[in-house]
Order: sequence, then structure tokens, then C-alpha cells
Amino acid sequence: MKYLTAVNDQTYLIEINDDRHVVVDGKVYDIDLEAVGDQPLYSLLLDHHSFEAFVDEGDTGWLVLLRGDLYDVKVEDERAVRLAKAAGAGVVQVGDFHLKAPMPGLIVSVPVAEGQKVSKGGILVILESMKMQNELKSPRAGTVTRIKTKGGDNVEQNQVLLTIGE
Amino acid sequence: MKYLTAVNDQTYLIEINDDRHVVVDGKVYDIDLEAVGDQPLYSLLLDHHSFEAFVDEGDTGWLVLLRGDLYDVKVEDERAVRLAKAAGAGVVQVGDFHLKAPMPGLIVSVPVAEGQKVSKGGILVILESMKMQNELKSPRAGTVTRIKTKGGDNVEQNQVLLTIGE
Amino acid sequence: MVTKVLIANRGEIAVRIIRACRELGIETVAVFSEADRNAMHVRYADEAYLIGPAPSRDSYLRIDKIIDVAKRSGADAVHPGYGFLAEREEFAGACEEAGITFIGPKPSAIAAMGDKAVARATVTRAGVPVVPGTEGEGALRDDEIVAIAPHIGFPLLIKATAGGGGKGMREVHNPEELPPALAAARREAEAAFGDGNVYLEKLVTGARHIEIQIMADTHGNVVHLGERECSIQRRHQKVLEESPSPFVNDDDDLRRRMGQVACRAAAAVGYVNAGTIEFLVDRDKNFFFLEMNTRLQVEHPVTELVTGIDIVKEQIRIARGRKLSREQSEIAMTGWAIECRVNAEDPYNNFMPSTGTVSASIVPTGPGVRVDTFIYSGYTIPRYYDSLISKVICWGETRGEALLRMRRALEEYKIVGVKTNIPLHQHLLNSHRFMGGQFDTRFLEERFQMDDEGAQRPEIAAILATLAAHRRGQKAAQIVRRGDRDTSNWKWVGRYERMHR
Amino acid sequence: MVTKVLIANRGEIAVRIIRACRELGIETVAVFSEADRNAMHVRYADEAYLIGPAPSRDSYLRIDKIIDVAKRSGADAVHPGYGFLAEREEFAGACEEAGITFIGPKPSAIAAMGDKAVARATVTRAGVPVVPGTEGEGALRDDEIVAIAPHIGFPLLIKATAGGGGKGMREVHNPEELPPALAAARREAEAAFGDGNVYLEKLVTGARHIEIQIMADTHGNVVHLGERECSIQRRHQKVLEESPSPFVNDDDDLRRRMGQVACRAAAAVGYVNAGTIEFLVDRDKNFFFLEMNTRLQVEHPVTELVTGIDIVKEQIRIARGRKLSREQSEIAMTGWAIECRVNAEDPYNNFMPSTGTVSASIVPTGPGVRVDTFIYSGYTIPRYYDSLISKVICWGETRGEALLRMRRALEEYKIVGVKTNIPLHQHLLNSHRFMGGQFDTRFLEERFQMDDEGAQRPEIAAILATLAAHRRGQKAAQIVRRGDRDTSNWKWVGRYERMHR
Repeated sequence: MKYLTAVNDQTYLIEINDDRHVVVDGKVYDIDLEAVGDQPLYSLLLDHHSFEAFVDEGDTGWLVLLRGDLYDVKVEDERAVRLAKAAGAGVVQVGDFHLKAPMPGLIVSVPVAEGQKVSKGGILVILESMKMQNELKSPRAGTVTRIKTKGGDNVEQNQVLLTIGE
Repeated sequence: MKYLTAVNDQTYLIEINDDRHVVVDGKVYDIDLEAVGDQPLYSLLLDHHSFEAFVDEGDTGWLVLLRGDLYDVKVEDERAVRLAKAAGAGVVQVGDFHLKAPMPGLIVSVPVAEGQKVSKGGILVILESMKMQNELKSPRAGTVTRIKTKGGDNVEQNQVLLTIGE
Repeated sequence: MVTKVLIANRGEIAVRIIRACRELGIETVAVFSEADRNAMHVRYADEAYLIGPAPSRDSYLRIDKIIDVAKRSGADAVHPGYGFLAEREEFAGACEEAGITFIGPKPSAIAAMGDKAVARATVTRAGVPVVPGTEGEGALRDDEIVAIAPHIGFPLLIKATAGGGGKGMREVHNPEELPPALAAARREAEAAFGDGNVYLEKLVTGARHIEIQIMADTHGNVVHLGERECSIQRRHQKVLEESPSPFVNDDDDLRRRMGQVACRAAAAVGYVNAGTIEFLVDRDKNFFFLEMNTRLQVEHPVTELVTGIDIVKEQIRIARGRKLSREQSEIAMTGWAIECRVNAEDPYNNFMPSTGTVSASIVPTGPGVRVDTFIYSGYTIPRYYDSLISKVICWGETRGEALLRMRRALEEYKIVGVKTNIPLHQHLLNSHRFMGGQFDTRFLEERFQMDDEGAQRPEIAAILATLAAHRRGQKAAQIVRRGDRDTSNWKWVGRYERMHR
Repeated sequence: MVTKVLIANRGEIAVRIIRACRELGIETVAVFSEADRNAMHVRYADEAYLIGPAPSRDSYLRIDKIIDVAKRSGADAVHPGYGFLAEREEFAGACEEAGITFIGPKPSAIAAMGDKAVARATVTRAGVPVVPGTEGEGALRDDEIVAIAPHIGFPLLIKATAGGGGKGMREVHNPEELPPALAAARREAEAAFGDGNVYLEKLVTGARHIEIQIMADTHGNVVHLGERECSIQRRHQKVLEESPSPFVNDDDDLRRRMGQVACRAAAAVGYVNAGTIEFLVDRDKNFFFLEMNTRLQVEHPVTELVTGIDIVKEQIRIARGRKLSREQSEIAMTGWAIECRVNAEDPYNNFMPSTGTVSASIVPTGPGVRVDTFIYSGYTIPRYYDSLISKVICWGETRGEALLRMRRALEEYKIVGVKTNIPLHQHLLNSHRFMGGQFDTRFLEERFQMDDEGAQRPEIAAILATLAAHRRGQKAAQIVRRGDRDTSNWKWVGRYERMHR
């Protein structure tokens, strides 16, 4: 299997043919990967160098927490990428942003109204959890198209609170 | 449900009718029992007194390790005991003793032969595990009727090594 | 007498206090909310009583219920920990009234220091320097505060009168920001302390937050245990503390003067038991009283490690009416200690609190490492309380050794299931300015970045992610393949038929 | 130079050494057997190399493979830990030959002290008192030993010449017992050390086992770090150690004399680095040299906690050619430290070793508690190595505080999945004789019982067992009942159909 793996601005071509080796941009490494106690925590020996890292799938790719640094990694099947390119890619993804509750908690207030324009960084919702009031901000400019919560509501994690349109 | 529960020389009549109470020899206690992190480790609040203990089923009964003391506890359904008594009990259990390997290891030697008489405490097998040579002794006097292992064998836990007859 | 102590708290500090009691042969009584049945303090105490629903105001803040449990259980003393009721005059008073020893100062001292505005006025009279602000003005309305603000001058800090821990605190840089900031601060203060009163204080820039631990007994002895450096803060909450302070360091004269002023501030309110005087120290080593915390401090372990004094045991000793175990001349600081507060929050997502079940917790151990925590594998962190889940405290002969030890401890610490701010601490410990001791209270928020763009091992991360993705893909493929095999089908069919018998 | 250290060991001591290196900024290289891929030392080191199959003789005892890894990895130093190759002259020699710094004494010193019989002869010449035995006789055949035995007099001890850790040791009370005991001792010594040679020593009764930690640098300085009390033993293996010894305690003169003799013994062989001189001390405070361990000791942490000296870091310092960090006059013992060795063995079943997967490990933390371990939740303990899985070390201002702290630490320590000897330690800490410091080397085996017949809480145990049995019964009933429900059936049917599409 070949993968195109991107971290920050760099992309690696990584080939995995057996359990004991990887080929990264043509260079062969000995590897030995073990999960630690059935957790998303891994011990990797790479040419005898020992690394421990959390490796978990996030919303937009794989998250690797390694020696205190977090890497957001996109892993794609190289063949799939090639096929997609051949089919003509380049779709611009624009759409609604759904603000989800990042944790369960109590809605303190919703300082915006439906139809209101918001700028990037504008406060959308104040959510109380673990005794802290957290200001949930807009990741981009847009218009509040739908509000699905109000002050006093108890919300679950990932519950959609409101939607920002174009 | 009523249970007859024996520890050392003492037997308690324990009645459990709901999740929040037990009745021990007629005395009612408030209880709150929780397993700690999905382990055979329990937290018990008994009339607000907090106890932590390992509770696990052993070969001959329940083993309770509480504040550094081990209790071997027999729990029997009170109704079943009554029925058994009515049916006439008192069966004397005598039979073969099967020496099982208490842990995986390497058989160093078997200093007895089939047909040999052994006394209580006599060494039957020397088993090496974790760099220690462990002498497995006879729990009673008898005759070695069958030997199923020899020096140099690698044995698994609970594998029968030999049998002592009358 | 102190033979049975009720701990009116939860979390790591409840565990910390229970441990001290156990080691003194004193019985312990825990109280817990409905969210805390599986908490460690419930398991480690001799007795435990449910006192109400999860929200603090229905449980850990209910004085009546706690006093009731103390009476029912026969506890003859109460330790309040920090937070919750620790600095509530009424609570100390209710204990006194019920004939229960409150392990802390007298209600009058809590009252005098608890209203931060009154406290500033009080110590000013005792000749202790304070940062200019609205001290001595009592509780002010919004319009009064708006009117006074320009006289103190911007930038300003709004602080909760009943405050602590950065809650209900806001910075204000110009008059326009003042009204909304006041509203936010009062709202947060009301939620956190049940008291929406606030006061103003001049914002001293380039300052350090350095505090002095004091202990006072009922025989009139007051000593100080040196200073703690607490300038590493985020949203006015301490994140990392050390003792000694790298700023004070070899300046024994400054330490002695701050210590003397701290003892004087404590004496001004007839203080008894352990307390902390917080100072702002400017670049020229002028120091100003900020407030006194009339209770055990979260960061007390760094002082314990450098002085060898067990502050909680000393608190109990004082509550028993004994003399302090050491005189000022017998107290020395040996080596260096650092504490990292581990919070359940995501340092990569605006420090959002993170809750959930801890599926694994591998704690750093070995020489010079102390961990004060209450989480364990399988424990579910409730969403109702503070995000502090653990404190890692390292001692070294020198600051350098303590820093290196902390680095290895944090690298070892593996908490799975919830996000923590451990990466923040790891970045901090690699920061040259931090290593050089070059920081003030604004450092963490203004001159420090959790920027992992330049992180050193992108290739390793790429390999790890690719291997994980590859394995997941293979496992998925295997499941499909296995589904086609006969043996497996037979098993399912067997189950299906058993069910329909 | 020491910039990259290969740790020729496994388990807790490998982790301990890696931690010291990390804190000094030194790179680390782990070696591991096929049974140890998931071991903590592999995960914590910077590099890790597989060196062979699980049995020690095929991996951790393979000098050739370890030297080869040192060369391949570019390690410029080797730390041998304890056990395995730590006291093999050939290994230290092979390192020297390969130009790799051996963090320990010269091969000649290992050889002189490693043959226990030769060691006794050597120190006798230096004026150090020894227990009568076959020292100076060289390797003896069985018939020679049988002939000499009556001249020394019974009871006797057979000891392995290459020995340590109680392996290959047997007590003999009369001439008839000698031949079978010799055979057993040789067999065990051969298995453990690859050397079946043994010697005899008079068995001193009512004696204590007290040892002195020494440190010697390459500049001719030798200091001692006080004593450790190691009389609590089972089958000649230490179980619990403390420093200071309750027997020496305030007798500074005895401590000084033992320290001086220890330094003299070390000097007699040109000793460099950390080492331990073991003494037997009789009731009248006469002390006799037993043997010298030319390596780091399992129980070194108790000395670290009372002296504040990090012995492993000091070892590296010495190996770098530096002077000792402290002179004798700067070394003082503060407070009291106790270590409990936690072994994976069943104290209720003749201390049978216990292996398996650790399904949970909740480690005691908080003030004054240090844990040196290598196990974690999910780790499977291999059956090939020593049963020591953890060391709990507690410090207190007094012996009383240390004991009480150890009690609470052991009560907190929860290891699930394997049996441990923690209950043994808990019984010990409750024993009045132990608490009073009234014990000799026979105490644990002869005057101590793991008798739980009189345990205090049979009713609580009965309730717990009954509740567990009841719950299990209910759960079983529920499974049967659930099987009858439609919803559940639909789920099975759904799966069944998916599979047959």
C-alpha cells in the first residue's frame, strides 16, 4: 500500500508492504509498532529509535501527539488521490458552519440573533462547564442562519447550537 | 434472596432484597457498592463506612482481600442449603489429588516415581519460574499413581503434573 | 481535640488531606455529591456521606448539610481545603457554633481578608504596601466603579471581592471596555462564589506574582516558609509554580523583607493557621500586597518540598493548639521545586475543558517526583467542577535539575481519554525565556505560543499516522473477510438458533 | 565521556537508570529480549535493540550481543544495573576492551569481590572482621566441603560463590542435611549465575543484616552514606529495607566505625564507583563482613531519601572522572526511609510467583512516597525474570511517620491481575515487634505469621462476598431473560442476515 501523508506543508510518500518496514520517499526504515495497553497510545521503534505517541483520528485527519507537539496529519491512499486527480479535482468547499458544543454544559447566553452578521472571532455562545465560562467564537465571518439553543439549556457534547451561513 | 455466608468459623445469614440494603443476622445496613474502574475491585459504603476490597471467585469460594487481610468466604443460597439438608447430606469427599502447575514454567525435576508412597509435605516436583526454583509439595500422604511430566518440560498454568491416590 | 476530620472538599486536595490524616492516625469523613460516588476521596476516607446533587451549590457549598454530616459522623474537626467553603466566614462560624474545630483561621480573620477590598484597607493601615485601587470603599455599584476608574487610571483589573483562582477577573484597558467587563466579571463571580461584588485595582505591568507562605499558631508565633513564584498564569489562573522564585533567588534580603511584611499582614488580622500573602513585585523589586488567601494553597507542595515541612500536618498541629514545630531560624529552603498543574483542557483548542472517562493513567514515578491527583484508569471526570485533575511536583538540587526532572516526568505522564494541558507545560519547559527565568505575569498569554508548526519530528508523526491508518484499514478488511468464513457464520447461526428455541 | 548510556538490564532498575540519564541530558540505549518488547524501559529509552529470546542466558546475559549493540548505537558507556551482568568481571572487561566506559568498578575489583570466598580472604588481610567460613580455600568439591563443615561447626550456610539475592543459598543444621543441600544450592547457583561453586559460612544466630553504602571516585576519595537495615528477609532475599537501621539508630559511633571499615574494605580492592558492604551485626554490636556488592543495590533509594544524594547520578559523575560531589563531612542522614519490595507472588500460597496481565495499577502518590516500578495497566509480566515488580519507598521525619506513610501507601496501591506480596508488608507493618524494631534476620520466617484467622473484619468480608455473588447471580439471570426479549433477537437476526447477503 502507498500513502500520501501530509504534515504542515510537507507531503511524504509512504509505502507499507509488511509489518516490519516502511519506505518513506524511497528510504527504507525498520519499524516495530505496538499499542500500549490497548490504548490509542503507541510505542514505535524506528531504526531502533524509540518514540511514544498518542495517535488518534480527529475530525479532519490523524492527530499525533509526540513529545509534547501535536501534529495534524492527513493520510491518503496514493491510488485514490491519483484517480481523483485524473477525474478532475478542485472542488471548492464552502457551506454552512455548524457550531457544536465542544463539551457538555450549561448555556449561559447566546449573544447573537438569527439573521445577525458576525465577524471572525465574534462570540456566538457562552457555555459553562467545569466552573468556567467559555466563549464559543465564530471561525469565520458570516450570518447566523439558525439558533437551536438558548440561555439555561443543558447541552450534550457535539450538540449543534447554531449555524453560520454565507 | 437469603444467603448463608461462612468466614473462618462464623456463619452469617445475609438477606439482600434491594440494591441499597443488606440484612445481616437481622440487622439492617445501608449499602452502596461500586466496582472501581471495571475491575474485581470494589468500593463499599456500609452505613457510611468506606471499604475498598478485591473480591474475586476462587476455586473453593470467594476471596476477599480487605485492608491487607485475605478472607476465604463461602456463600451459599440459604434455600439450596435447606433443601440439601432435607435430602440428607454428609457425603465424605475422598479421592485423587491432581497436582497442577500453579504457574507456567520449566520442570527442573520430578523427584518421585509412580507407585512411590509420599508423606504430607513431600516434594513432588521442582518447577522453575521467574528465576526461582519452586518445590511443589504433597498436601497429604498417599501414593503417586500417575506422573505426566518430566524434567525439561515446559508446562502451562493449571496443567496436571501428577496424581496422588490413596 | 482533632481525632476525626471531615474534609469539606473533593478532588486532589481532599485526597491530600485524607493522606495527612491517615499518616497521623486521625479518622476521616468524606462528603460527596451525586457526581462523585466513584471519586478517590470517597474511596480513601474512613467514612463517606452523600450530600446532594452534582452542582456545587447543592452539595459542596451547602454549609447546613456539611455541619449535619459532621454531627452525625462525630467528626470533631473540619478541613475545608481550598475553594468551595474554604474562605467563607459563615462556614468557619457555623463550625465554631457547632463545637467543631475549623482547621483554618478564625471567622473574623477570614472576613477581614475575604473581602479583598477590606483586606487591602486593613493591611494598608498596618503599613503594608498595596497596589492602588478601590480598597476601603466597600461594595461599589457599576456607576460608582465607572466614576472611580479614571482616578486610578487604565489599564485596570476588575476583581471579585470574594474571589480567587482568577474567576470573576477581567482586564480593562479603556473606559469603553469597563461596563461589559464589569457585567462579565460579576456574572462569573456570582456563579463561582455566589457573590457578584467586584473591586478595581491598578494593573501593574511587567510584574511578577510572588507569594509568601505563612504559618501562625495560637501562641502568637508567626513564621514564613519563603516564597513561591506564580507568574505563569493564563486568564489569571496559575499554571505553573516554583519555589524559590528565580526572581528572588539569591536575594535573601528581599526574601526576608517580603517574609516580614507577610507576617505583619497576617498579624494585622490575628491570623492563625496556614495562609498565603500574594504580592506583585515590579522590575525594581518593589512589592505590593495583592491579597491574602486564608487557606491552604493549590501550590503548597513546592514549599513542602524545599522546606521539608508538611503544611497540612502542620495545619492540624496548629488546630490542636500546639506550637509550630519550627521557629523561623530553623526554616531553610533546600534545592528547588516546580509544580505543573495538569488541567483537563485542550491546549490546542483555546483551552476548552475536556471531560470524559480516563481510559488509562500512567503516572510518572521515581526519584524527586510527586504527583497529587485523584484520577485513575476508569474514572469519569464530572463536568461540574474545576478542571484541575493532577499536580506534578518535581524537586531538584538546582532549578536546572528540577526542570529536567519535570520534563522527563511530563514525557512519562500518559493520560488517555481526556485532553490535558501537559503539552503546554512541555512547551513552557522548552522555552528559553522560561528556562532563563525571564518572565512576568503576562508572559504566558502574550509572549508565548503553542505553535507546533515548527515542531521537530513531522516525519515521525507522518509515519505514525500512516501506520495507524494502515492498521485500521487492514483490521476493517479482516472483519469483512472473516465475515465470509464458514466457522464464523456457524457461530452466529448457532446463537441465532439458541435464541429461537 | 559519557554522552550515551546503554542500560544492560530490564525492569524497574533499567527505568531508574534511564530516568537519571534523561535528567542529565544523556541519551539512552535499551536492550530487550523477545519477552520485553512492551516493557517500560524499551518505551522510555531513546533507542532500543532486540538482543534475543526470552531466557536471560540468550539475551540479558549475552555479553557479545550487548557489546555489539553498544558499538552499533554509538553508546560510549554501559550501566549494568543489578543482577544479570552487573558483577561479571568479563563484562566490565569486554566494555573496557571495546573502549566503552563501564559505570562501575574496574574488572579487577569485581573479580576480587565477586568470588565471595576470595573476597573474604582479601578483606581479612585488610583487617576487616569476617564470619568464620571456608574463605581463602578456593572452589571446593562436595567431599572437601563435607570434610571442612564440622571444623566450622553447625548451623552453617551454603552460599553461591558468584551469588547474590539469596539464590543458591541453603541453611544446614546437621551433617546429614549437607549433601542434599549442597546439590540444591549448586543446582540453583548454576541456573542463576552459570556458576555452581559454593562456599560455607558459619550461621550467626540472632544477627542483623546491616549494610553500608559507599561511593569512591577515581581521585582516591571514598565516602560512606550510612547504613541500611536489611534483616527482613525471606529465603535470604530482602523484603523490606530501611535507613537508618533501628538497631544502629542513635549510635553514631557504631555507624562511624562500620562506615570506616566499609571504606577500608573498598580501598583494599582499589574500588571505584558505588558499592555496598554487607555486615552481620550480632546482639553485642560486633559486626562481621559478609560480602561486597560491587554494583547498585535494589534498596539504594532508602539511602537516597535520607541523604538527598542521587546515587545513580553520582555513579555517572564518577564514571565521567569527576570528584565526588560531597565530602564525608557534608553527608548527613535526615529523617527515615523505608522500602517495601513488591513481588508478583502469592503470600497466601507459599509465595508462589504470579504472572499474567496487570489489568489495573493504581499507584500510591502524594507527599513522601516514591514508587520505582515498570508495570502499568495492560502490561503482561513475563515469567522469565525476577518477581520484583515495584518498590514503594516512603520518607518520614521519624521512623513512625515513615511507617504510617508506608501503611497508607500500601493501602492505596491497587494492582489487579497478578497477586502480590503487599498483604505481607501490611501484616509486617502491623506487627508490634517490627514496629518496635525488634527483629533479626530470622524474624520474618520464624517469628512472623501471615495468619488471617484473627483478621478483624469477617463480617465486612462476608457482606462483600455475598453482594458480589448476588450480583453475579443477577447478571446471569438477566442474560437469560434478555435472550427472550424481541429487541435483542432482532439485533442478532439483523447480523445474521447481513452476513448471508
